[in-house]
Amino acid sequence: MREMFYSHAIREAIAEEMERDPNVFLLGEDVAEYGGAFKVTQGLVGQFGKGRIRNTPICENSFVGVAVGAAMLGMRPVVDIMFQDFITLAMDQIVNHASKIHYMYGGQLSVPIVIRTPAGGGRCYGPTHSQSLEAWFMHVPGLKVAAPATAHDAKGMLKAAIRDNNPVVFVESKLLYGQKGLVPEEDYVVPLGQARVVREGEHLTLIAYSRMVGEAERAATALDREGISCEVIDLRTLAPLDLQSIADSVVKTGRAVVVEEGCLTGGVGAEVSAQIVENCFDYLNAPVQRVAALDVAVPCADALERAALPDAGKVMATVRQLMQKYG
Amino acid sequence: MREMFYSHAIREAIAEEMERDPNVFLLGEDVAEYGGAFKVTQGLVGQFGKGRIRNTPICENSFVGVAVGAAMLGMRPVVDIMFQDFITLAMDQIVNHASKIHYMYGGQLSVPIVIRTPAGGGRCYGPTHSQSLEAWFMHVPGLKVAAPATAHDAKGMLKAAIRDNNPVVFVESKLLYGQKGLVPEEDYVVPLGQARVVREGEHLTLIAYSRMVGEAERAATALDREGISCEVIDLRTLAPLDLQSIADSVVKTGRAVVVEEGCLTGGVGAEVSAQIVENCFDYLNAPVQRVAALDVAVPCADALERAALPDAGKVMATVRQLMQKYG
Amino acid sequence: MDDKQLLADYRRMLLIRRFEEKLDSLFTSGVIKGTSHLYAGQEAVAVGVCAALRSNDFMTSTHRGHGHLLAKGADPKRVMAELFGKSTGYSKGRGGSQHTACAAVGFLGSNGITGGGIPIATGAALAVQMTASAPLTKDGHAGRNRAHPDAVVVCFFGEGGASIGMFHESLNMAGIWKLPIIYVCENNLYAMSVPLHEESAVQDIAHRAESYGMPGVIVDGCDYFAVARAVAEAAARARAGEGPSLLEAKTYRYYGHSKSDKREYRTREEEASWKNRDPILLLGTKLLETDVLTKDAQLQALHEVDAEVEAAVEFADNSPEPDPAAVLDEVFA
Amino acid sequence: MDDKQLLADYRRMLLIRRFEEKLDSLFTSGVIKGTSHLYAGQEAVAVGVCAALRSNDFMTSTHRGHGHLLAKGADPKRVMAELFGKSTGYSKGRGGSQHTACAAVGFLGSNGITGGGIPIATGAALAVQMTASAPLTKDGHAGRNRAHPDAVVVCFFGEGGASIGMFHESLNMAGIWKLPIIYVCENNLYAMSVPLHEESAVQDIAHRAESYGMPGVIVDGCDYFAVARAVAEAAARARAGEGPSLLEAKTYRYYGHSKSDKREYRTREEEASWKNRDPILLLGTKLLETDVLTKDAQLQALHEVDAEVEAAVEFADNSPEPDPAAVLDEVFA
Ligand SMILES: Cc1ncc(C[n+]2csc(CCOP(=O)(O)OP(=O)(O)O)c2C)c(N)n1
Ligand SMILES: Cc1ncc(C[n+]2csc(CCOP(=O)(O)OP(=O)(O)O)c2C)c(N)n1
Ligand SMILES: [Mg+2]
Ligand SMILES: [Mg+2]
Repeated sequence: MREMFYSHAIREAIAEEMERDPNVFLLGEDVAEYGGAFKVTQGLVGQFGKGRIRNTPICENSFVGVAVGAAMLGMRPVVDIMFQDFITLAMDQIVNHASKIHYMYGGQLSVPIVIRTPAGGGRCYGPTHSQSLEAWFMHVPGLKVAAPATAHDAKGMLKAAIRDNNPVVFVESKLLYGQKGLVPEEDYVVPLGQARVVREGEHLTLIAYSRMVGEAERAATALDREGISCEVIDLRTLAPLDLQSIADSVVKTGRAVVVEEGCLTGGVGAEVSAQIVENCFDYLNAPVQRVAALDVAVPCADALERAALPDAGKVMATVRQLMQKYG
Repeated sequence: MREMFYSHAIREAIAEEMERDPNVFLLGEDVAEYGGAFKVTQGLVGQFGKGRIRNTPICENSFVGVAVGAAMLGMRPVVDIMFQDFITLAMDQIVNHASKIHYMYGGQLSVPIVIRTPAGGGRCYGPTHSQSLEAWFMHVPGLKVAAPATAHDAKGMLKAAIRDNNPVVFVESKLLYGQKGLVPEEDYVVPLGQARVVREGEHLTLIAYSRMVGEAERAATALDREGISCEVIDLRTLAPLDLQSIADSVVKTGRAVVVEEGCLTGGVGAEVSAQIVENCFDYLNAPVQRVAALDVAVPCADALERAALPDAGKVMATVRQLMQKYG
Repeated sequence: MDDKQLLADYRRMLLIRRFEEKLDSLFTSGVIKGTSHLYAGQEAVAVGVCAALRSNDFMTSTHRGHGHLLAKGADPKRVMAELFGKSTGYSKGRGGSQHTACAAVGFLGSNGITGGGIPIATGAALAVQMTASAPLTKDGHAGRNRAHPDAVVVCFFGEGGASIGMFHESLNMAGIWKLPIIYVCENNLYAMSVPLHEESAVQDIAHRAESYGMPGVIVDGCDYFAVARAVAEAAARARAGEGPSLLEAKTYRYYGHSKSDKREYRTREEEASWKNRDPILLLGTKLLETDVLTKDAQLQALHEVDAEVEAAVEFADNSPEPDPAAVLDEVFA
Repeated sequence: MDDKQLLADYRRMLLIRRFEEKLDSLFTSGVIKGTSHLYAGQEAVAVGVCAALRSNDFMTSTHRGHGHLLAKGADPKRVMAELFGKSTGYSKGRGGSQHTACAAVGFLGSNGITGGGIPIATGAALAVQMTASAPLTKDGHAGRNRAHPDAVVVCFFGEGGASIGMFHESLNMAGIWKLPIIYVCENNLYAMSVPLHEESAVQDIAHRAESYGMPGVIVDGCDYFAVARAVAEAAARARAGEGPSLLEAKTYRYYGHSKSDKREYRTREEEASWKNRDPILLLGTKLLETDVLTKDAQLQALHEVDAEVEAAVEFADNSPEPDPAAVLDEVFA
């Protein structure tokens, strides 16, 4: 095992898969010499050249479409959408094309592309550079959605995504890029669709993904001292969702709080909550609760941004209230 | 009261608002002489001329953006997105611009636009012409989302939407266009954000919107004969969501089933279910259930399309199962 | 082009015409559901383009795709079956008219989104180029749709589709990367009901090629030979690594945009004037003049294609409905 | 242009320069958070454009918007406050650098989405045209931002932004509808790190104007007079109902794309060669030569703008943080 930045783990996954499979290539804005806005792909152009580490003009919908077309002929493109906010521009090619082509053309063609895209706030970038929109993609049949929380998973899941024969939206986190974690020496893959129990607990299940896993862990550690024992589950993949792992935990604890960085209404937590209720109703001792961003564009100013986004403190407040009423 | 097609009610709302307010105008593909793909705006060009009933080239993102810009200077554009599937192309202007401008520019500017767009399947149009994507827009702060189920509401809510100072995504239904309903003679408005109790009942609340309200009613009528009394609620507006009306009913019946035409996962039903659980947990006698489209692109062939989409029969099956276990 | 190909192409144009005429009546009589956009009137474009292509070249299409499919060599039976929503259709009944692919002949799909195929074609051309410049050692997923290193890609769209951002974005990339692709704009003067002058401030789409550093050529879309010549040149350019071209074929669709269209936005006179220069008539006359075709052979060709269309209808009619229980099959690859 | 305006504009260019230099140090020292894209080097474009506009004309901007804002007449204090994330900023601290509007001077917003302002500007021009052709009897919502019937709209974007579909889609509509708008492309040779030849197959964006039936003009973006002249012509055209224009100003940004950029994709020599033709230097020299400016007045102007920048920083620094409890205010209008 080595300590490694989340961003470097992603870079290593790309490099290894490009070594392994000549069909894999990267495209997006500033991915070559500049290494992407967050320097995730820095250095790869030296290793693989500009043909395979390909700068594009600014045209999200069409360079995703280019990836789709290339994938239909056997390539395995990894597309970089510089900020997740810009994925709004590519919704047509993702939703009407990438996600549907295999099914709607009768299985004749497939679209093995990965769309890497950093989400989230916390850097005072403001309304068009801070969104977490991944909930949308859960609503699109034919797409997989991955959102790793650690360097280990970032590498292993990205490798799984690149080897997958389906389009995968791969949600990264701007704030996690600079966090370190342990990464195995050897080649490994973290299969898509398997959640991870981060921490065992008795009274309540905290369900999170991406950056919010860390906040949930922090909350759990603090709550432990207050005598509230939280199990923490990292969803890792939003689609397919690992309902089994969620249900196993909720059946045990009888309580669940879902934590996400996106806006509350219509978010990932809504779906998780609905599935918990449908599948674990008889075991629930308390209503499923959600902790999420307020329903507002993520504002720029630090104080406002902190007010809008969820964090460990807000998770703790929700859990305390829940335990008070339903403990 | 007059009997009127849902489509004609929409046309009348547009005509009346254009008469009333010279800032209102219509733009979109084929809206003028052709009257739109579903003939909803037929005849308006004769009354208002091509300046105010304005054909656009095929460029959804930018003609929505044009509406945004015009609205910032005091106009009140009504934009036609011919099929809701094409709204994927306009997500940037809707999400990054229309929905955020008022808030992110400190309240200096506002964007009173209405985006009319027919959703849904049932006409064998296939994967890119049959989607119901409105759940996405609930997840976008600053947007209102309306989805009328009757001619009466289509007219009254569209008038409310046009008078609203915020961007409104106005979801119509291809299959409802040809359905008739009673519409008052006089000027009226149906405020956004108020659900409607379609039918009172005791055992269970069916919550639906747009075309699924009719399916829910049909199911309720049939279930009544089996001794299951369903209350039917038409949400009418998805954002803001009328939680009070939902809660009032669920507190009374203790059971809820949400019905929508969009795909199950990450749909409107997930949010409604989560809110019911959060607010009515102590009154729930059964898990909230959802009836929705299967998680698949809407296929073309009749038999497949019927298999994919929800209908009264599927609602009844879900209700029966629920009542058997939790009756 | 040798006589054999000329005859085959003449027959192919006839086949498309009769196929569409048959479809029109099937829709009108309610036998087929859904919607459809007929290609009749534009046959010289699809067939002229394919006359200059190789069988392993690729193609993307539009909502108006039957002509492109048949020209590229798809089986009319399976195209018809798709329109009937049957399990024997190329898309197993899931796609219908606007969503039919035929990977076996390099046809990467008709497309319900105006302009949606433009970036996809561009990506296919990138795959071809990458394959050519660095022969790949491993097969792609399933290896089924491998690009051939000397292939070209043809990308069809209408003049209406030339308004959408994907046109600009894609041609820009193709121009920068010098991709082996031919963009073919079928300018039939209307996008649904909207006439050219309400879609574009300029009347010739081909001139936009200059914005992307590629040649732009206007051809008479009623003239099979003109189309084939222009495509042959563009294809040679592409195969020689000289990059993309934009072709604009001036043409006309005979039917309404879709089945519900009453064509009130254009005159019967305009229609008649175009029908005077009917592409099949033009080619037939030329072939008769040059003795490639005889009156007898012409009549026989008509009988044959009618029989082929009838056989397609019969095949489609007798094919099984898709199994509703299998509706969730193949959502994932 | 009279001497008074020339002096004012010279001073305005200096103000923008010093404002950006100050910002750079504030970012480097960590006083300001978030990100920012500095306009230094391009001042002759923003100020030259505004020299030819009226105060009630409208403008949309980009991620690189401070120069445009200040040129259009926004208060440096409130721009700075926005950058500090304070409640006295134009956007009340919610928007920051990339999301600042100043409706009072017709500035319809800087924009975090590349190309996002292009359709918005086009829509503003449509509102102007509709107001002109049919004087409206009722006020718009709140009546605050009413279009004046003889206004023009200026739409700024970079050459990188000219690659996105919205460029094509919007110019096409403006061309068809003959809207009173001037599209100003600031071609500074790079989109972030990507050089022009990797963004576009052609080197001049202005030539794309032909695709949309409007004139396309290239100007020296370091030359205040050249910019002002070209804009005056385009504005006259627009006000006369003759429709849109596309202007391309060849220019250069002095700093990196954003604060984290080390400028490894270009050489120090290239930078130096552009700085030789510094727009403020060029204008200053010219004004000195023609006795519009004296050395003393020049020095005084520098002192004044520095004081103004300092006052802006002080204002911003002393302004209150936004109240977190008010985070949900004004989500809806
Ligand atoms: C993105 C999108 N917008 C609108 C439509 C509806 N639509 C289908 S075909 C068409 C007209 C297309 O015109 P053109 O590209 O000229 O092709 P033609 O029909 O003339 O062959 C329109 C507006 C669509 N399918 N996709
Ligand atoms: C849709 C979108 N894609 C990508 C970006 C990231 N981005 C911000 S500025 C920029 C480069 C813009 O270049 P140009 O338009 O030439 O303006 P310049 O920065 O040179 O002034 C990029 C890629 C963005 N903000 N929006
Ligand atoms: Mg056309
Ligand atoms: Mg630039």
